[in-house]
Order: sequence, then C-alpha cells, then structure tokens
Amino acid sequence: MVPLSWYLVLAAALFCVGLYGVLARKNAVAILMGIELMLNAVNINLVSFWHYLNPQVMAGQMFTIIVLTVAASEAAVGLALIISIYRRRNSVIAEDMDLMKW
Amino acid sequence: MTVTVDQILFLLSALVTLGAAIIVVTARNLVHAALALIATFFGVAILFVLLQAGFLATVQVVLYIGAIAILIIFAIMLTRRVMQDSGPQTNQQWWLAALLSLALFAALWAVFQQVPGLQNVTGTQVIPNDSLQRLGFGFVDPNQYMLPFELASVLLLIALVGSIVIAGEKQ
Amino acid sequence: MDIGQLIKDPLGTLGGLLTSLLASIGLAPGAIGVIEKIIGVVIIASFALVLPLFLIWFERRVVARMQDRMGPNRVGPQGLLQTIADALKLMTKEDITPTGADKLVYNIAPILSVVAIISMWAVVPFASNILGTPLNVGALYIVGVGSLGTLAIMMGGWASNNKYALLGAFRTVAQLVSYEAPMILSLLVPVLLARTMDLNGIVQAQPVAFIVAAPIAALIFFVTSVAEVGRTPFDLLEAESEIVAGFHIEYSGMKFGMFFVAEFLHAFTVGALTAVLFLGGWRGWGTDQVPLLGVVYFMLKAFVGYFIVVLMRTALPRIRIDHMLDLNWKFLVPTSLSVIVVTIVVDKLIQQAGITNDWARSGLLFLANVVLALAIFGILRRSARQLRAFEEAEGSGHAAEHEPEPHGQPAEAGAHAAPAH
Amino acid sequence: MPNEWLFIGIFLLMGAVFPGAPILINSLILGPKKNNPVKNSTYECGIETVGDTWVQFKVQYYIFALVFVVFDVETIFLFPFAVAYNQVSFFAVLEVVFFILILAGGLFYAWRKGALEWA
Repeated sequence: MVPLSWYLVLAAALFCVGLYGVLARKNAVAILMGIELMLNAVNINLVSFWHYLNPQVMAGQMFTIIVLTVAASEAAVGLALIISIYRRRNSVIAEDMDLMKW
Repeated sequence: MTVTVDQILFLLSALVTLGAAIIVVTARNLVHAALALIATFFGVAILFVLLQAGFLATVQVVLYIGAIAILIIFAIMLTRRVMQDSGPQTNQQWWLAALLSLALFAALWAVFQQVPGLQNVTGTQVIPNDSLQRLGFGFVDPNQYMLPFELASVLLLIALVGSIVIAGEKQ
Repeated sequence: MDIGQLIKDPLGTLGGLLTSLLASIGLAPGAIGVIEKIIGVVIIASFALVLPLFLIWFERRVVARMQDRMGPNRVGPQGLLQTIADALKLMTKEDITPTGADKLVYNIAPILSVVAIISMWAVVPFASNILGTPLNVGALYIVGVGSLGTLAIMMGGWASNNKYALLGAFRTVAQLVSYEAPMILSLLVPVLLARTMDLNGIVQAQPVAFIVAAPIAALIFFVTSVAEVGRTPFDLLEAESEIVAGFHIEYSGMKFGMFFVAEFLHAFTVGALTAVLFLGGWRGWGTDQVPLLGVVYFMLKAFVGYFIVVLMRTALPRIRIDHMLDLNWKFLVPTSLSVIVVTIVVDKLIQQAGITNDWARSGLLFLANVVLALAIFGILRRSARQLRAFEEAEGSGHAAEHEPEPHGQPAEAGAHAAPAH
Repeated sequence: MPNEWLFIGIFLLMGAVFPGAPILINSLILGPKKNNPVKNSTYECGIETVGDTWVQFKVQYYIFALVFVVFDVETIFLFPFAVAYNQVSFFAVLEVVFFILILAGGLFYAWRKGALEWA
C-alpha cells in the first residue's frame, strides 16, 4: 500500500515548484500557471486526507470541488486582467505593471 | 521491502506530475509551458484515480484540461507572439525564488518528520460505494454544504461579470 | 460448454473459459485480469477503428445518391473496398513536416484526436452484458475525453506554424468550446432521469426511452454533438473557401488520415451516444432471453442517428459564424437551462405525488416539455416581431449599410437575436 | 485501484498505439522521403509566407471561452446532485433552481452587455 506520507511529500513538492514559478517567472500568464500548480497541490492533499482519514465524510471531496471553482474563477478574472493590461500597455511582463509604485 | 503495483503506479504518476510541473515553470516557450501544465493536470487526475476519487479525476479532466487550460492557451495567443519567445523568462530574483522554494520544501519535510505515526497511516479505510450520492446529497443538505454550494454560484456569477467588464471594455 | 449459456452471456462464458485456461498455465489472478482487459480493449478498439472503413464508404454512397451521382462503385462489390484502397494510398504518401513546426506537438496531435474518440467506446454498452467497463461516472467521462479532442485540434493548429492552421484551430476551438456548454447541460437530463451516470445504468432506466420524457434535451444533445464533430452545417473549422482546410492544412499521409478517421468515427459515436442516452440503447424485444440481440438493436439505433447526421451534411449549407454563436449562446444554452429547471421540478413533484408508472411519468414530463416548447416558441415569435419592426424603422433609410444576408440563412439562429447596437 | 479505471487506463494506452502504428508505418517504411525546402515550406496561397505565424485574435474568443468555463463549473456541481436526486427533498430542488437562476442571470448580463456578439 501507498502510505499517506508519500502523497503529502508529492503535494509539498508540487506546491514548491508552483511557488518557484510564481516568484521567478516574468510573464504574468506563467505566474498564473504557477498558481494553478499550487492549487493542484492543495487538491492532492485534500483528496488524500479524505481517502486515508475518513472517507465516510465527504468534506475532502467537497472542498476539492470548491477549490476547483475558485481556480476557475481566479483564472478567468486573472487572465481577463492580463489581457486588459496587454491591450493598454502592450506588455505582459509582471514587472512592467508598476503604475501603483512611487 | 517489496514494491507493490500500487506503489509503482503512484511513483510513475508522481514522476509525470512533477516532471511536467518543472517544465511548466522552466519552459521558455509559453505554449510548451501550457501543454506541460495539461500533462500535470492529467498526472493529478491519475493520482485521484489511485485515491479512488473517480468522480474528481473526471472533473479534473473536464474542468482543468477541457476548460481552464483552453482559457490559458487563448490568453497566451492573445497576448504573445506565438512561435518564438525571446530573452530569459525569469526575473533577476529567480535564484532567491528557488532558494525560498527549496527552503519551504525542507521545512515541510521537517514538519512531516515531527508528526508522530505519519508513516503508518495507510489506506485501511473502506471507501463507501455511494460516495457520489453522498457528495450530491451533501451539496444540497442545509446541515452540510448548502452554503458553499450557493456561494459557489455567486462566486461564479461575480467572476463572469467581472471578467466581462475587464476584458470586454472598448479601447 | 453449453451453447445456451454462451448465447445468454457470451462475454461471461468466454471470459470464464479464458480465466481457467490462463490459470492452468499458472498465471497469477492479477495478471489474468490484466490480460483479459487487454484483450477486451483490443477487441473494442479495433472494432472502433475498422468501423470508419465502412462508414466512409457508406457516407460517400449516401451523399452521392442525394446529389444524383453514383459514388464509389468500382473497387469491390458496390465499391465496398474503396476505403481500403484509399487507406493504402495514404500509407504510401510522403509524410511532410513543415519547417518551423513544433515536431513533438505536431506528431502527437493526430494520435490524440483519435484517442479522444476511441476512448468514448470504453464505456458504451453494446448489450446488457457486453460492454467495456461499467464506469460509475460514464457520462462525465464522455465529456472529459471529448475535450481531449478539442485539445488535439488546438495542438495541431498551433504546431503547424501556418496562419491558416492557427486561424482554423482558433475558430474550431471557439465553436467546440461554445457547443460543449449546452451539450453537457443536456447530457445532465438523462442522468437526472436515470439517477446514475453509468451508461449501462442509464439504458436500464429506460423502459420508456428518454426521448419521450426529454424530447427537447434529446434534440439539443443531438444538434450540439453534431456541432462538436464539426460537420456541415457546423463545418466552419474546415470552411474550404475561407481558410483552406483549417487546422489540418499542413498534415499529409496517415497523419491527415487519422484526423479523417477521427471525424467519421466521431460522427458515428454521436449516433451511438444518442441511442444510449435517449433511444434506449440495447433495449428491445427479446433482449431478456437473448442479450446478444441487444447488439443488433443498439447498432440499428446508432445507425439511424448516423444516417440523420449524413443527411444533415448533404442537405444543409454552412452556417455563418455569428449565427452559429448566436444559435448557441442565445438559444441552446438558455433552452437547456430551462429544460433542466423544468425537469428537476416536475420530476420531483411526480415523485412526491407517488406516481411510479413509467409511462405516466414519461407522459407528464413530455407534457411539461411541450408547455416549455410552446413558451419558447412564443418568446421567439415575439422577439422576431420586435426585430422586424426595428429593421423596418431603421432599414428604410440606410438599407445599403446592412450586411447582405447569406444565402441559405439559418432562420432560427438570427431571428431571435436582440438587435445589436 | 478499482478495476474499471484499470480498464480505462489500458484503453487510453492502446488507443494511442492503434492510430500510432499506421502513422509510423507510413512515415518510416512506406512513404517516400524526398524533402526539399520548397516542399517543406508552410502552405500559403502560392507566394511565400510573410512574417511569423501570429494573427491578431479578437478578444471575443476569450470571452466565449470564459462563459463556457463558468457553465462548465456549474454543471460539475449539478452532476452529483442528479445522481443523488432520489434522496433529496423538494426544498433541495428549489435550492438548485436558485443556483441555476443565479447563473442564468450571469448569462443574461453577458447578453445585455453585448459580450455574446461576434462582430
């Protein structure tokens, strides 16, 4: 059998890879992809806890679906923002979006 | 220690997931990154199957691969010259980011070592046959998850209205 | 071995025979299971891949007959071997990869497009006991692997490094993605009525075919599925006069052939899925005694669906892209949403009233559907009238500014569209 | 792991082998290999391709994908409900009707806003 800890380590690794993507990438769309990776890592955790701890209670799966909903909404709004900024300033580089800086 | 079929399948899909994830954050071509992201989603779907959450695995494919990935590819095509991506794709602090990620992983690893008996948690629980019915019932049961269910629809409505306002504005 | 037993449960009997045979060699039970599954997969997959050879011939003959031609009739009896000759020809063609193409993605795309369609057959029940696998999320699985096909088109169009291909791929994906929304929504109705997502369970729940209880959903499912295939009248992805051939313009040889096979198999799969979801699948007279008869019934029903798809292809002109999207978002999606609302409310009322007779339940749902259809027609008529009044008030002054209507305009698509400002 | 999913997994693998084999036979064995730069160039209407493969896409493509994603997520919520339909009360049905109406409001907003127009 696969112990729970394997899944947790995998999810942690996936989360860290996603974090690296978010922090290191220049392109705003690539940053968003990193966020999706992190959300997937969270989902792995939720489902594995559901499977190993108490499969009678559906909270784990329920949360996963809510996370999916949030991920979809976040991708929709985030990408809309990126497209809007691209059309105004002709750039998708996150560092160029510095209007709020002083 | 003998390696069972389950463990081999887990290791294979974990390898696919992590390898594709690393391509996602390192690929120079953004479309390649998006395709690797799809491979990651697929790997996670296989993991869900291994965890006996077949419904979630299907949802993962329908939603992530069929919808969100398409959305991301559309956004890439709308904002970028397609075939080539010139210049480095990372900012100056990439080494700091790498360091931070590794540190976080190390910290999580240390936490896992601290939890007593984590190594011994194996799937001895019986997965109910009617988990799909339980999920559907839980969604609409006022004593369970009715509020998140209705909030999800409000969230989706706000996301829809917001993105149409943001993306659809005339130049 | 008992012949009667073989006819009653062919898969179980042969499977049992195979199991004992393999066990006698001394294989572990786990390995036996895997080997049996591989054999099952090979049978279903090769059936699904050989089928297009016949379908392409059939379609060419039917289309020819509709157009007052003969169609292929030279190779073999009635031209039956024509497709095999074509396939052999494709095999000996040069395989060209355009410069600047993304090799890996370019080569994966045609394979993925076939995988997406073939995999649907893994859950389709041919008869009560002849099916790939009883998956408890079968209906959603169909949608999931179907979306892999969308991805394949996107990959093929992007990797070809060709403007036409990319443009065609984008149009295609916009179309497929749009029509997937009402398709999933109408797929929900049979799942609701059967209370299960397992396709065999859906068939078993149809003593009265669901087309009686959900005619509107059946129609929407069929139309949107045809749009998903990308056939005429929804063939904007290929639109030869506009974007040459769309996403597969740079493909040659067998890679092109695989896109072709995927399209024809998908067209037949539409018929098969409609049969399973709405026409009662393998149900028919005498299937209780001889389950094998179910295969005949199922294939007949699937062929009726496929035949209608072919007739639609010959009879209807291509729909314009704005009409295509209007038809989807302003008609099919609101309609399928209202069908779901009506179905869940009425079916719950029927359940609370304690009506258990299948015919009574189907009849009541049918009545609800008729009322809904009348209401929709009423709304359509009113908005068409408004549109006409608007055009008359506006149009007399600057009629020249109006876009010319395309010939063979799909009336129902444009008629109810709110006037754009 | 459940047996059905093992079958699906094998099916996906074999599904890739079946179309892959004829493609390999075609490109490696039977097909001629006579490349030249002109043959390999991308298809255009007869003249040489100008510029890179980049077409300015309408933002409309994105909007349609966006509305689709929202409805896709909504349907995901409804599928488990449909399976559990026998056990739920009439109040739950009203909840779901409410859920659908909220999203229908979103569709109506997009329609009024002109986001569903192609032109």
